[in-house]
Amino acid sequence: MFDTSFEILSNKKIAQNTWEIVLRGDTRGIAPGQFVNLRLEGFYLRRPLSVCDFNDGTLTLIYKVVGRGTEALAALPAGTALDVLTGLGNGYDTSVSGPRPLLIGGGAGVPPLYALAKALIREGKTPAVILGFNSAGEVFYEEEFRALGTDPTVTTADGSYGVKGFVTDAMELDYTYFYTCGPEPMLRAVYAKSVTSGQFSLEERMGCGFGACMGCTCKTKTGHKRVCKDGPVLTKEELPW
Amino acid sequence: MFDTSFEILSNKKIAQNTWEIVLRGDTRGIAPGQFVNLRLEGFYLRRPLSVCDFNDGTLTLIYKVVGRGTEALAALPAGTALDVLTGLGNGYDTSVSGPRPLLIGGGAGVPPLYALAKALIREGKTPAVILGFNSAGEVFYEEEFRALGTDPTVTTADGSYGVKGFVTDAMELDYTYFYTCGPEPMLRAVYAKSVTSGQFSLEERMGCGFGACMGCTCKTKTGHKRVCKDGPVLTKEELPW
Amino acid sequence: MVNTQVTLSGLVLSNPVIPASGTFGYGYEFAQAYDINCLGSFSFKGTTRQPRFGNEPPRIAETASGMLNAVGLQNPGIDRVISEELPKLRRVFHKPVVANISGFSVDEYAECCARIDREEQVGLIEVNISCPNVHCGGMSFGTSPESAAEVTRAVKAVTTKPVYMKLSPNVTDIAAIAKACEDAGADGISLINTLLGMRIDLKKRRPLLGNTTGGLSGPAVFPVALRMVWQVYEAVNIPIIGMGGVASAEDVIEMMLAGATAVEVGAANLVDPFASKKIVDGLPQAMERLHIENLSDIIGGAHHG
Amino acid sequence: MVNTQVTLSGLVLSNPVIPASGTFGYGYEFAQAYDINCLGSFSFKGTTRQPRFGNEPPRIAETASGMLNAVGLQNPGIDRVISEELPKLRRVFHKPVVANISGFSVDEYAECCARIDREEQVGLIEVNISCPNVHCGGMSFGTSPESAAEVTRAVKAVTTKPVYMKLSPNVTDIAAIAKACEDAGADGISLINTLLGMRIDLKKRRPLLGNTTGGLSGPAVFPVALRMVWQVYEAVNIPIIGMGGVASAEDVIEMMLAGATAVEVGAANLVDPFASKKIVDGLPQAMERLHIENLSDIIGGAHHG
Repeated sequence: MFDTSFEILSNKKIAQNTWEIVLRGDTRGIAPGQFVNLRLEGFYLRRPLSVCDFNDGTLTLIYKVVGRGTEALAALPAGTALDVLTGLGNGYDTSVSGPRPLLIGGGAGVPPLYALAKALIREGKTPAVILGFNSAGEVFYEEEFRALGTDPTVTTADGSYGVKGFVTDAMELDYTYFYTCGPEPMLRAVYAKSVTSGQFSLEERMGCGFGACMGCTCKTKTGHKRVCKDGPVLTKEELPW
Repeated sequence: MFDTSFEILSNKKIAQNTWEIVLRGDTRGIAPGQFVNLRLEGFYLRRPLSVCDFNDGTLTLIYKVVGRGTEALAALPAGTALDVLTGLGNGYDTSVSGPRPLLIGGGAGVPPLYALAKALIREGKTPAVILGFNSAGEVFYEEEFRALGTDPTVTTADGSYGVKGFVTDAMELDYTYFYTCGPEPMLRAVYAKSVTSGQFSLEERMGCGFGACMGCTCKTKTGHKRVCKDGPVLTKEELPW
Repeated sequence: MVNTQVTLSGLVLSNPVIPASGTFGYGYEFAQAYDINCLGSFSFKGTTRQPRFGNEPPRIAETASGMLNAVGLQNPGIDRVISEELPKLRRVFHKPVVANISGFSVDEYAECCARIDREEQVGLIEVNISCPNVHCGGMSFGTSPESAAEVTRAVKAVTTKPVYMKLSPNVTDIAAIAKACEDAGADGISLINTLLGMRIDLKKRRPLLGNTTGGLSGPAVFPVALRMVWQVYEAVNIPIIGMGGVASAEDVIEMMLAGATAVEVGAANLVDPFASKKIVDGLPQAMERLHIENLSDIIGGAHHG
Repeated sequence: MVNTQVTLSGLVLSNPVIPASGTFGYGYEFAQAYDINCLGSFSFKGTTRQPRFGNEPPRIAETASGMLNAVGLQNPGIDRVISEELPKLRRVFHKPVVANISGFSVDEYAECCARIDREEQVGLIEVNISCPNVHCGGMSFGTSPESAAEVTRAVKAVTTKPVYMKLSPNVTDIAAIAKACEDAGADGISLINTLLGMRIDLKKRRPLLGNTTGGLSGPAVFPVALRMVWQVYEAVNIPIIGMGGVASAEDVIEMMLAGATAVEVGAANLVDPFASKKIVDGLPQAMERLHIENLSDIIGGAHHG
């Protein structure tokens, strides 16, 4: 855990209600599947956002504007300094992926899979990617995934873009392992349809984000886990679904 | 009462703990002796500041940095937008001043006398000015008063600048009326020593600043008065001292 | 077109927004800023039998997302309210007003309520048994079910208009006190008054307020107010006027979902004189965003989901 | 050189800053961020006889200048706290710790306190009779003087270390409950626990927390906490640990002026993991600015000014 000051380089809308913010600062100790926790002036609790991309000096996050906090975040101009806790949570374990892992993201669950895809490719693996959205206006990062050399399948619930249906409708693939992030109903559907082991990135309302307050505890087959500290990534074997 | 947005043109230290802020915006309905009420991000109550100077498009305020609120105000850079309620309170009545009014300001009570001096001079009167401070480092606006054509007497309690002593030690003057603003002990001393009628600008912790909450009521010979609405300027005859 | 109308014991309000007693004077200061007839109603400054100066200064202190006040029921007394304030008010406000009455004895409550009940402008009487800033009386009537019921019975015996008892949050069991008021004949419950708080002046090392303690209001108390409205809604079958830290149209909706039929706006008026108007103006848009057609449909809606 | 040392019933603390139970776990997460031995002490996660999962999610909601939590005493149970947590804690924290104990019956309080009393690392026992987030027990013991006294007597009968009763602010008369604890033998009083509050999810039209209500903490409650510390200081002659919304060295000083001998820091740890350390580090400078040489000199200082 590091408490760092980042500077906003850019903060722009990239799809319906969806914003991408690029920050400059110390990115040491950040890993795919982890999250960072932003302090916003005028709001008491921090806002946890999953890591979408990072390199030596920049960090990219993607967020949905869903309430007053994210509205305030979307209004911040470039140059603003942000107090950010980094290095939070257990990220994805890429060592168990096998050669052809499947990455399944839904809506606001897409971003962490981007950093993961980069890491897997760096390790010489060939990830397949399924990105699910409600409708065409919400689709983002298809091109970015393509630029990595993957061939993402995009699904939309209303069929306005790509394959009509849910991510599970596109899961008829040959894969060695899977990684997924998205709303819980989607995660449960992926769980039910999956034929290999895999890793799930969970979401829960958090107090602190670093394991102190027990605000985000969930039940697993191996005991109570704090989504923020023991997760957000849990394995298929741990989930009591 | 107007609710207006002002933009900070400059915000700089002019003496020990003392800052001058110049704002650009709609100054209609602002009069000498009145105050404005500033909203500061992160603070629930507004900060009332007396009007130091104003013209068609700019407003000058002077404030002491005494706590977290004024510290935050002092940190605001030029260009910042401020939500300001203007046109608050009853200002000085210049019609009763006679030809040679005396203006007596102490510390943070000096600023409203500047706009008043300008108004009196515009009316063809010859104000005499006494400005009291604790010590040399706190002295401000002596030159500004001089530039108006007045010849201010500056007193310091420790004698480090000007006349050693309190403003009342410099009150041996021939005057037709007086106007004063400063800490209550000073106002009471002026009251005791004055030989003419005069007007006092009072200070009290305020809730709203526009007469609604009764948070700043004081007792006078003519009933209960709200410092923010019936004041801040009260006449010598009203004060029960 | 959304419908913002609500009804309090037969009194129809065009919208549920009511500036709270003590934050709106007798209306004139605000009438100078905007046409206050856009409001559902407003609750005037707490009135007692005798004129009162209130407490020694300072009476106001700032807190995180809130403020303390220890005004102590400054008011001109019921005689002048009836002879001077109400006629002046009539010129700027043309709807029934909520008359907020305080007292220091059961008799005083009854006498003042009986007198204000006869005034045509008054639509509803709000009986403040919860002022934290006066000694002997005020809040003490609101801290036990028995004394709350006693005041309720005395006032109901001498009035014809709806009587709403305004309760203190500084109690262990707000629902029991509300229930006692209902059983004693109250037409409705108004809550919450302020939470008792204090601040200390670090330099002087003395309490900041002249009265030592004061009443906390502002967004800081909203979650406590909401919880108490929720609890009272579960305990009684009479309407509730909810208040405590309301600052937006969304807050009004949240209060109504918890069980409020109408909502008072307090401290927000003091930091933004246009706050109540902005809330009224913002309601239709907030309702559309939340798919609410008739505002009165959502009263207590969060209890049965 | 200023002196920040204070003494709680014979337990000497190098400074009055104690992270509050439930916001500091058993210390490890913070020990990874900084050396927690800079703290006066810390109060570990409320411990019960049986392991507890706590309440269903969501357990956290945001409010203006504060937060609601409805964790519901999640903890591994007294057996594992003694066998696993305390040995782990010993490696990162070398001072006496405050053991926070909760229960659902007088027997359970007594049994857990008796067992934790025997642990060498424990310097003081904080008996939580005020958790608002558990049903049957918890807060109900803290809402009447009689039951508070009963728990106090039972715990005192089986312990040797200082026993501090942690009180709920959700009561009409906090001073009476504190006095009852003192009369029953308590060595000190710890207050305030959280204020009961709630929020509603406007889109779902249902309470936001899984437990419906939760405990409000953060700067929003500071003025209420300060007032209650003030009142309890006037009522009892035993030391007070003050808490509720403390976020700065100045807040610590304000709490001490109101009557606290030591001060717990709660929610601030959750929004800034370094908050308690920053407060410890900031104390000497704040003391110098306010001309305080010995911090213990100002305890209750605002009462006699």
